Amino acid sequence: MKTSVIVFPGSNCDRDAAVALEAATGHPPAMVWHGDAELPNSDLIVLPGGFSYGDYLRSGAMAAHSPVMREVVKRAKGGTPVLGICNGFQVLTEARLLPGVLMRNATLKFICKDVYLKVERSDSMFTHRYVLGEVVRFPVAHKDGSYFADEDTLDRLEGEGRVAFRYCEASGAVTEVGNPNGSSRNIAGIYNETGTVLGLMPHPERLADPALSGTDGAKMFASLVEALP
Amino acid sequence: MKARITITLKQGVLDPQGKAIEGALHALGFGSVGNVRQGKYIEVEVDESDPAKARAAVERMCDQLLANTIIENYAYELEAA
Amino acid sequence: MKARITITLKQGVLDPQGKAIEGALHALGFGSVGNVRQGKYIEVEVDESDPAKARAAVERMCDQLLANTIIENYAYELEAA
Amino acid sequence: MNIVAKAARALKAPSRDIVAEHGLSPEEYRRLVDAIGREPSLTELGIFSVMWSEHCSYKSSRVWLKKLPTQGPQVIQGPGENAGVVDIGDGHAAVFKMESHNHPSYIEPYQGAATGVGGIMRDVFTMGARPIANMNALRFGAPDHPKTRHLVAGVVSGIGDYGNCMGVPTVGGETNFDPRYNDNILVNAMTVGLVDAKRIFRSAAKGVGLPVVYVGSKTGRDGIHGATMASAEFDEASEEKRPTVQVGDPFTEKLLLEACLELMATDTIVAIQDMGAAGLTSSSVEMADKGGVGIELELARVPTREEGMTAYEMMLSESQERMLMVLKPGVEVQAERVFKKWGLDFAVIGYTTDTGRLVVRHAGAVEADIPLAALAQAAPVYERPWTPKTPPAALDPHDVPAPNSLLDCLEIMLDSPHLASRRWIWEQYDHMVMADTVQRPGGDAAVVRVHGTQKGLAISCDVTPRYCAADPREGAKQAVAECWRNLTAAGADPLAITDCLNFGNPERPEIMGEFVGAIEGMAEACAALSFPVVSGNVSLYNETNGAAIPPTPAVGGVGLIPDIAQMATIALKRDGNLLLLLGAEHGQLGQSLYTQIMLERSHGAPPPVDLDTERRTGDLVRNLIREGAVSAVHDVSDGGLLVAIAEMALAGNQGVTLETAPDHLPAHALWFGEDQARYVVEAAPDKADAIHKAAALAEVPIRLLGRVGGDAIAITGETPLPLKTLRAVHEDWLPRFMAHG
Ligand SMILES: Nc1ncnc2c1ncn2[C@@H]1O[C@H](COP(=O)(O)OP(=O)(O)O)[C@@H](O)[C@H]1O
Ligand SMILES: [Mg+2]
Repeated sequence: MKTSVIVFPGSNCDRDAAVALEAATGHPPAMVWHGDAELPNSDLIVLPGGFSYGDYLRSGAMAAHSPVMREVVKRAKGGTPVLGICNGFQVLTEARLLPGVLMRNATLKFICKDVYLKVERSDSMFTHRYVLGEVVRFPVAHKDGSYFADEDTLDRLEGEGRVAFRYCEASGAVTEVGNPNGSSRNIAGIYNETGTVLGLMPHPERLADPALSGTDGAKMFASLVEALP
Repeated sequence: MKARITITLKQGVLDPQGKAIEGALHALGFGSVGNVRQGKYIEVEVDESDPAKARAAVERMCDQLLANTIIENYAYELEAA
Repeated sequence: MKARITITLKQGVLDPQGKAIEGALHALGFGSVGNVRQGKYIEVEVDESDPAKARAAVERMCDQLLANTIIENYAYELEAA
Repeated sequence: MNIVAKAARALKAPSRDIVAEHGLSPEEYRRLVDAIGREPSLTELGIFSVMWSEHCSYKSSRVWLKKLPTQGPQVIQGPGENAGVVDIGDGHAAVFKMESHNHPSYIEPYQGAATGVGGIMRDVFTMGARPIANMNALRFGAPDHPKTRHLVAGVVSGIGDYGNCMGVPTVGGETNFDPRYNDNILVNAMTVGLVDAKRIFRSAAKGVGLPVVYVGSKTGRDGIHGATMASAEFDEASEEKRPTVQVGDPFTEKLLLEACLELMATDTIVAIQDMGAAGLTSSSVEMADKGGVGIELELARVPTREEGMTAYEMMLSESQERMLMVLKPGVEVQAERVFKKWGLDFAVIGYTTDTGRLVVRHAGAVEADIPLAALAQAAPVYERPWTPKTPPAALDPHDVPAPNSLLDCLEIMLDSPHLASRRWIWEQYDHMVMADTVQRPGGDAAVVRVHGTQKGLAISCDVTPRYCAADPREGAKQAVAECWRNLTAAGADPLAITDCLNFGNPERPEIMGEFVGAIEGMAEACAALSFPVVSGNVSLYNETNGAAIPPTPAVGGVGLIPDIAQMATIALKRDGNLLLLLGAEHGQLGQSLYTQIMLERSHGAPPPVDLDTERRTGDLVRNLIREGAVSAVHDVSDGGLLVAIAEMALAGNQGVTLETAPDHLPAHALWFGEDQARYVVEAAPDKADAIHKAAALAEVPIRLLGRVGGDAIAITGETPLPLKTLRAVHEDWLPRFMAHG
């Protein structure tokens, strides 16, 4: 399985993503510099977390316009799976590969902690190793993670089964208490229409190693390895 | 020419920053303020003396990058630099 | 009355955001833009019909909270709400 | 009128006013004139003023700093470079340093703290290391002081935003509230980096005719005279100095980090030095002086972001995110390519020479021509008069009133600013990025894994200012000992420390006495614990209108855990396990949090530190951790034994039932005394024998404290205190305080 990690100026979870990918696939991913118009053939493209362009102006906005993103958009539209984590999710929305936007957290503060997520789909290439409705623990680390879309879009996302994860309490209850950032309808991650593009704010790559006090994130990479060639 | 661009959240989009500022103003004793909204202000110099062309350029910049039109509106003024 | 306040960095204060936006605009093909500066825009409704009083209130808000007068300047316009 | 405008009017010989505004005494000015044999130009005066400022020259502290032990088999680089370096085996080395950004953070907390973090990270990556962890040691004023909340909010978000954007985890720190910091908060930041021990970069520019290269951000008029500001006592007029605030640009620093590391992987750099306080001046002077060469700069080549900058302004600017390098000849193009790729400025601005002089030209005119020896070796060094402090007498615990209920008292203490959870702070810091944080904030030491290995670096920042205020010597000893203990409690071999010595005005003999006492105490502890100082920073003049801060010698320590599988945490693990105390009990309530919180007074001598006992006890605990004999470990510090137990219970979400305490001391002295050299450990019952034997062998007293289990803390004769109740108050204090703004 060939994977690529896109590196923007200011990306800082690129190495973390590479480590998790290598652990899952057995091969190091190609690290692709944002300025390169060439994107190697990939079975999976990962947009990592970080502060591309300092998150200045709006998180992800400037990265969404870098040369390599034109190619990423093309590949994504051609069916290549794309995983956007945290800043990568922000880039995907700014590039309009996913609907909605990620706004400043309701607390207005950066928030770094483990949160609970409810797995809303277990039949996607990203999540089939999870059980439907399972509660998993992933870390979040962001200041702009409050998912916002208009009501119609939210209804459509729900109707089409495109909500990937929702923030919840340890018990699985999807409540305001379990929502760390004020996201609409507790949405933590969403798919595109074809289920081949996933954007999520929490960091699966940060809990993919037993030494890091949990491995709930590893199942996402394992799912991908199984689903992809 | 110089463009002064203001970018504001659309009506109906939640503005936690504006709300927080409003709360802080109330706490400071400005009890009578309301409807506080926060946006962005951007100044850009465009090397273009034809106002129509400058306007077109500024609008393209806003649409493509400066504003996220899903949630934001923009307005601008031009002046000779 | 409604106040439209723009807050800008003082002359000489580094504006990392403006610098980065300028770079991004260049990369997008807006080669002729320069001197990009980013600031804040805040709208506040003041329950005060006397312009002089409203003005005094807005200035106090800016000085005390809205602007960081160590590094920022502010300007505002008032209009009947 | 500001200094620059005034100075620009001055002709050749600066007036007495201008000399004074540059922070030079008449005596120092005479020394300057002697050193160069004539009156200085304005640019030269500016250069001397920063080089001879307290901040750059360490003129009041230098003679004393020499007393600190700096050697050891693990030390690769001691004080004198941008950061210290210690060997951590397998060809790896840890690079670390701590620095203050106190005055800027008081003036503009967000930018002040942010640029402090940016500065200390540059110190570490200048050495060729990738920063892998940040720490921060914060002292704020009283919670009820009108400025405190604003300062806490600004400092914490400034530190967070900078480190978060850089992608370096901020893994721990410490936070105090004390009215004596009302007008002088302390913001000390520490960075730890990782480097290949064979590829360490230093600042000595050896070699003549080599290109001097400027990289990073453009130069603006930021913080001109920041370095002299940081060394000047505050007064009402300091408002005027406000424009000296600098704005941080973490995005550019991230690019600078990656670009520098990329270039460092090639064989092109002779010397490198970040432009920190006193920017171009101190970086060029230090590189040339250390390399024993001269340096010639052409300022017209310096990338600037403002029009019409003068030589004076360029030499004194403190614009952030800049570096100066001396390259091997002929590699300029290769180097430039790297910096252009990262979108950074790159300019050859001068050459090294064999003249031993700093020559600064600006568009043809010579603006400065100074022998380097005059700036460096001829800098003033003072042996300031000092009076030792007489420590208060020890407090007899029998004279200290008892509380009605120990558990009520515990609840009140954990609900106080001094012991409340710092979660509100560390959750604003990305403490997990880089995916190697194997022990997150909340314990005794943070632990970050050495990437790709099983080794871990334990890191802790410590000092107890109220001890230092009562007895600087014993307090400084305690700071070193507590740091050593925190590393030990995680299972690490303590390696070395960095320090940040925050004091008042050294021209006052009683302040100088505090400084001397603290140095002596630190030196003694470092020597006894084989815990040398490899880097550090001195921040003096932390006083406002004659009121000084308590002496605050902050210590940042690094230790090595050979295998993170053998790391200890403070969280209790299992029902039925035993809780044991290792270490002797004396019931020391002098300067304790018990007296401060419950009786609202601080008196008596701080707990004495017996370094031999520290070492023996710590070595025992570390061995027990490595042998797998204990399942949780926490040292006893602020608040004493019951507080330590409660923190372990909360961390593990496991209750405890405590045995009746021995009655040779009053119960509150046993449970809240702050005796040093103690650890609480959790162990499975079948390990108890072995632990007792090991303790006997090490001559360390041991006592069974109780048993793990249930969901409350239970003491004979009192209503058990549910963990839920305790957690609520412990977690709630700081968010509640910050919300009521
Ligand atoms: N400013 C801060 N930033 C990050 N972590 C902090 C800060 N202040 C305190 N902490 C964390 O809170 C915990 C408790 O701190 P402290 O009581 O000083 O520990 P100790 O007594 O073991 O030295 C530690 O894990 C420490 O790292
Ligand atoms: Mg401790």
